[in-house]
Amino acid sequence: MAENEAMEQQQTLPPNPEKATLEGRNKYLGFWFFLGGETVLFGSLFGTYLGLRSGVLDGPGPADLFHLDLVFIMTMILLTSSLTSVFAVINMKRGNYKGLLIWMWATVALGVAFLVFEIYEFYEYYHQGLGFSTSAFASAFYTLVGTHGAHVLFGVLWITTLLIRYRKSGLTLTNAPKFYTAVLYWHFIDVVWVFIFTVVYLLGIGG
Amino acid sequence: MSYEKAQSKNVIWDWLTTVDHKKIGIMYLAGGAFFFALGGLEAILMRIQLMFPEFSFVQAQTFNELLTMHGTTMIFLAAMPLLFGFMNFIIPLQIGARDVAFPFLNALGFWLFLFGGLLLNVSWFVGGAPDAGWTAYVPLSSESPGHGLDYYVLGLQVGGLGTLIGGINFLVTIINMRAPGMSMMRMPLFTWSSFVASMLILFAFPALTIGLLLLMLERLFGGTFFAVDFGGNVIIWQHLFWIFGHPEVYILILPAFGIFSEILPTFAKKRLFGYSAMVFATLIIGFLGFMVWAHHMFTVGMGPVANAIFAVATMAIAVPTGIKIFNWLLTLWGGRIQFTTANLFALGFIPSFVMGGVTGVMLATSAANYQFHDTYFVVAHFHYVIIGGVVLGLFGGAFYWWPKMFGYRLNETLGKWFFWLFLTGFHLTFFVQHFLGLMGMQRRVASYLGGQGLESMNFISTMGAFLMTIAFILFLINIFVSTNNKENAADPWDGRTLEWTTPSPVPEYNFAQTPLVRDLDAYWYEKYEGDGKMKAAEPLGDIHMPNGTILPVLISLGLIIASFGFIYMVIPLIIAGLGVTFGSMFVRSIKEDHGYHIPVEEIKRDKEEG
Amino acid sequence: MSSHVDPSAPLQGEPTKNTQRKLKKEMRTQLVSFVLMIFITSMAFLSIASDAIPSGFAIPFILLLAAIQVTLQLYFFMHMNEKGTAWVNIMIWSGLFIAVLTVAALMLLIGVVKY
Amino acid sequence: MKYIWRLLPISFILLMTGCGVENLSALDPQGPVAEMQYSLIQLSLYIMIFVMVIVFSIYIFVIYRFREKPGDTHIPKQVHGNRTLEIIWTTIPILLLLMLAIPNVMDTFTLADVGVTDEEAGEGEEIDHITIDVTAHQFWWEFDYPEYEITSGQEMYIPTDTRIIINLQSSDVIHSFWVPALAGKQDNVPGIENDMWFEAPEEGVYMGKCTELCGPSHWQMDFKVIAVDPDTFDTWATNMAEPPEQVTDPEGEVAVDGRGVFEQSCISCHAVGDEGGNTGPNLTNYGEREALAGYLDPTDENLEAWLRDTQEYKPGNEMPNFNHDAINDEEMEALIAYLNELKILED
Ligand code: HEA
Ligand code: HEA
Ligand code: HEC
Ligand code: CUA
Ligand SMILES: [Cu+2]
Repeated sequence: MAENEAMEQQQTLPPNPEKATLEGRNKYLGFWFFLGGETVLFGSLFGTYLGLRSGVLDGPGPADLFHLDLVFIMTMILLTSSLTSVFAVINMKRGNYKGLLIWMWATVALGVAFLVFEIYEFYEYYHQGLGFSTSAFASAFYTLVGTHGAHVLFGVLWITTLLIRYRKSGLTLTNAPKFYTAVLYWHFIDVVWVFIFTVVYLLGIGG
Repeated sequence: MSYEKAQSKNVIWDWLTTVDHKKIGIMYLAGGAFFFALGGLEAILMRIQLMFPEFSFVQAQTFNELLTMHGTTMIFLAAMPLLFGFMNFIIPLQIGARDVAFPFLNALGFWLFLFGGLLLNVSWFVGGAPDAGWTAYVPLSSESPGHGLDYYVLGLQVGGLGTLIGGINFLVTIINMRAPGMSMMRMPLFTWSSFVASMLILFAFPALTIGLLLLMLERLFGGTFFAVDFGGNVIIWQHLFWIFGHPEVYILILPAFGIFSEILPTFAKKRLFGYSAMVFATLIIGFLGFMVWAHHMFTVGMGPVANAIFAVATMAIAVPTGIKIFNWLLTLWGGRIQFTTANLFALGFIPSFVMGGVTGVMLATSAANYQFHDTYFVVAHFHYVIIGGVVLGLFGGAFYWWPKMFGYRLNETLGKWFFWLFLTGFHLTFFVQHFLGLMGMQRRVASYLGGQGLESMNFISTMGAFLMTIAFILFLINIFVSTNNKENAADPWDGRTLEWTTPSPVPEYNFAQTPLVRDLDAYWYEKYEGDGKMKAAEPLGDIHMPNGTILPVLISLGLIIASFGFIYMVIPLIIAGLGVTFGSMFVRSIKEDHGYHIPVEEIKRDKEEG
Repeated sequence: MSSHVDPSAPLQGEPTKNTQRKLKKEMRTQLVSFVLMIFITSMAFLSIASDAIPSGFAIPFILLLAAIQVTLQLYFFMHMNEKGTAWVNIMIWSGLFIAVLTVAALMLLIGVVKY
Repeated sequence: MKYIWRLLPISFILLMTGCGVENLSALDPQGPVAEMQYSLIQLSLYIMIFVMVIVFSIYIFVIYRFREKPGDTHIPKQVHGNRTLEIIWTTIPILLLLMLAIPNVMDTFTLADVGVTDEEAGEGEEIDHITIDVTAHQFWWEFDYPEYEITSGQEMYIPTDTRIIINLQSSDVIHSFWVPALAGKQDNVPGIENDMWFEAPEEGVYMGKCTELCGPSHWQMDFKVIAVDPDTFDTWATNMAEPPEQVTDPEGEVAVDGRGVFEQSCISCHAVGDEGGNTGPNLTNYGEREALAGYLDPTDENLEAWLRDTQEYKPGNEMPNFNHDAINDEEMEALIAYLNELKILED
């Protein structure tokens, strides 16, 4: 079946290398479904945050804390990293493995930059008196944004692992789906951030 | 790994490292059966305590632990894994696939479930099990002293992860791995309902994951989500729990519906009536399943508009469920009904489940629910749907598929005794509970006072539970005394679907050649329209198989170690556990493993022997 | 069938002309959607940061912008517009639907205000 | 065995009528709220019995008619389905459900509308409604009457034929307030206020229960709603606010000593009159309790056992055990005598 298809095209570059084998198609679909589940996961976190957002008590609230310009820069970083990962995939489909690696490294670098900003941000808030236990708002905020941050961290580690493991292998039928799903994951993280930026930060200041 | 090497492993290692969906299915069944007996034992202890008013067989605190662990165990560690066992074993066979989409993740899912379940039960031995009910409402749960609730949180988190993985695996398997000709609308109903159940898993479990995460942060890291004094809110937990919890009950019942949709046509010797209506109804139930969760919360004070909307939405589920009931009845209509044990369970299901379903609709009547809620009426409702639906389905499925899974048939006489005793015991136990509830007996009570008219019915209820226990023991005996019933195990019931085209026991590659499917009930079609054999969709050739691996066990083990670290806040343990887990994941990710091939000669030899 | 595929062998050769043309086009679309996203984000940012727009308008406006941006991500960056993504679309939209229900419930039905 | 299914709906009806103990059972409703709920239960039950009769009839017919007879090996016709039938069994349930859904929605709104009944009051009645704040504690009930500025523990006195508006709160975990014979339940949720209403047309003692798991002593968290005629209620309310002499200033030697013990050991948590803490139930009218701690017979033996060993009776409650070192036998006797004297209704 599927194997036979792959066999015909054995070593030549198919138009969608990530979906050229049954294994690749399974990974592709399975990963998307996982993202469907993640949507509900983040939905629950957003709901919790929105439900508890006014539970500030004596602690600092959104308007006291958020630095929109900092967050705006973070958003730009993440958006750009989405673009670099898109370039990586286009290079993959072109059969330009070097290009794939370079653009993926760029993505990782931007991811790390984002994390640095986030850690700085949390550090700042903590010193402005927003501890994890300060108020329900604080707990919900750190949990939502922190879970996103943990996703970014995991993405960085995952992609780095792939890049090191496959630094010399060239594009293969096994690693194409791996890179592709990693990129999907990365885009998804970006999607979530768009909402965090809007719902947490912009509405925190403006709403 | 070469084929020879793959053949020469010792038995225990073989099971620990297996990625074969059939072995994993059997392990799910074994694990689930163990936890079913455990949950049953807990139920019996509760029923003994409630046999007489103000009885002091167990203390109130112990009773609360029994009750929590009974509910949690039965739902998460018994019913769902047992269904997963059948799904794992049967789905690939029914769709003509050699394996599931992700054999490695499949194994991982099983080990996560098993270790999560064991972790939860460790709590009994280290100072007390969780005691806040299986729903773990905050703030009772977030402020519960001791570590019981921590075990609940982490045990369910680990097990839930396994379930989520399993759900995705089934979805992809069913979409991508069907044999040629097996369109979605030719899939057997068990596969269809498992597919919808897997969708529910995919979208319901993340809500539980977050609920548990919040509860863990609250209990172990000083979170204030549920702490009213800090601006927290306790209703959030209930929503998260029930956004998961209500779909969960359909996750349980849909595969059971699927099992009945296999058994009834087989033993009525008739095609399933209204196949497409059945599929459609299953999808509608799945969809509506997400719209009704707040019917568990009518009394928390959401307001009349919310209550009214959720009441009406809940009632709507009766419609697609009714479609299924009537289609089953019409499947039987005009058939030639054989009263095998498997079919007795299916036939016993119809009236039992309808009784449970209609009390569900009564509960959905929000204004009347203020009387029903949190009383034994609810307990009666859900045991009617769960035991009358899910458990009868599991037992029916066991008798139906046993020959395929284990290569021998269960004894029919013992089986029928088991059925009648169990059914009688079940109705005896739970029928009277409807009245107990309305007569003023709340649920989750460790005892009740005399002189309130509750004595005799509670006594009857306990007697029924004893009857169920006797019945269950008969079943266990049956498993061991029937092992010689080996003849005619490949297709004992004149089956209709693809799984019956394989030899029993099934070879590890399932199908020597992928079958070509030409109609719904593919095997029946070939039997009565063709030459009785499946057409092959491919020439005979080497078969690619995945390698076994110990990594799933290690990943799960790491999480358990880390969980202990979290529960007792031992940082090194957390680091070590997560190290094992992520280390194993790392190994998995960098070590490419392309499996091995079973040579075509080997397959030919099997074919001649079988 | 003695020869099995070696999945770890590097893929050789160039993509077909057709594919190359498509990729070139895709590259352009992606750049355009990126610029759009940057623009949208800046709009959202400005509408809050500048205080110029009344919040009664700004809130639905930035929510709309977020929705547009997410659609861009999903359909262009993540290729959900391609053929053969029916299941992907089903699952993602189901997930979004349930996420929206969840958010609405946790905002409205937590007992603070009775509906 | 199969015929048992036919008997079930009948036994259902037989068992439904007048089941359980008076003033506890939801099947023996008193007052408009419980009656409304009971009639909804009945309506739903009739619909369900109708559904069951239909399903069970087809079921029994099919099983009997199409069972495999010995020697029969025919292959039944492989029917695909039937559009008309599908439409029928989709439509009929929808209609049945509408019959239930419409009155349900109406009742849901009626019950939620606790209303301020000032308009109704215009017709000359003295009191048209009474508001009672119900605070649930692990594992006892506090009833505050803001209009009278009184507090009562474990027992809620209400006048008959008066709309009672209940505000529900909790001081710790979630509890739920249920008086089956008078009204269905609502939850006491910490941080959130819920309300409900009911009326009791008849005098009587109605049993109430906590229906949300709230800890080890959840099953004993019972209370009483005591409906008395409006005059008696007025007396009760006045005397609760300003207790008669025998309560605040008891005569008789035993009772006087008992008062001393009480002031020493108990008053930090229990109030009598307007003196004392509110960690525990208000004891101003303890001598008239229907039950001790909500569920025990209020005998002297039980009271002593309760005081000596509270944690045995209601594990996890806030009150400490008082052993012989804390209160010796003599003091105990005096204390009990004093507590029994705490009556406000009969002078
Ligand atoms: C397998 C599990 C399962 C299933 C299938 C169901 C099915 C249903 N459940 Fe149940 N339920 C539970 C498991 C299940 N439930 C559990 C575990 C709890 C308690 C959790 C806890 O608190 O611990 C619970 C609690 C529960 C409640 C909350 C009670 C409370 O706490 O106050 C409600 C309220 O609406 C409810 C309703 C329903 C309804 C309407 C259905 C419907 O799906 C039923 C539909 C079926 C039929 C109606 C019968 C067949 C139909 C016909 C023959 C057609 C004609 C019928 C009519 C016109 C009526 N359930
Ligand atoms: C799949 C779900 C499932 C199943 C199958 C059962 C099965 C049973 N349940 Fe279930 N039950 C729940 C799910 C389930 N329950 C849930 C979710 C709750 C709510 C919990 C909560 O409120 O939080 C609950 C609560 C609950 C209560 C209410 C407790 C309370 O509110 O105070 C009661 C009381 O009677 C009860 C009884 C029983 C009985 C008698 C069985 C019987 O059918 C059990 C039958 C099993 C056996 C008969 C096996 C016996 C085996 C042995 C005794 C060991 C023998 C072993 C060897 C020989 C090796 N259950
Ligand atoms: C630390 C607080 C505390 C102290 C001190 C205390 N109690 Fe209590 N008491 C309670 C609480 C709380 C309850 C409610 C227990 C329950 O039902 O859950 C209670 C219940 C009671 C009841 C039953 C009330 C009823 O309405 O039926 C009596 C009687 C009682 N206490 C008497 C006493 C006496 C007498 C003393 C002193 C010797 C005393 N208590 C000291 C807290 C206290
Ligand atoms: Cu209070 Cu149960
Ligand atoms: Cu439900």
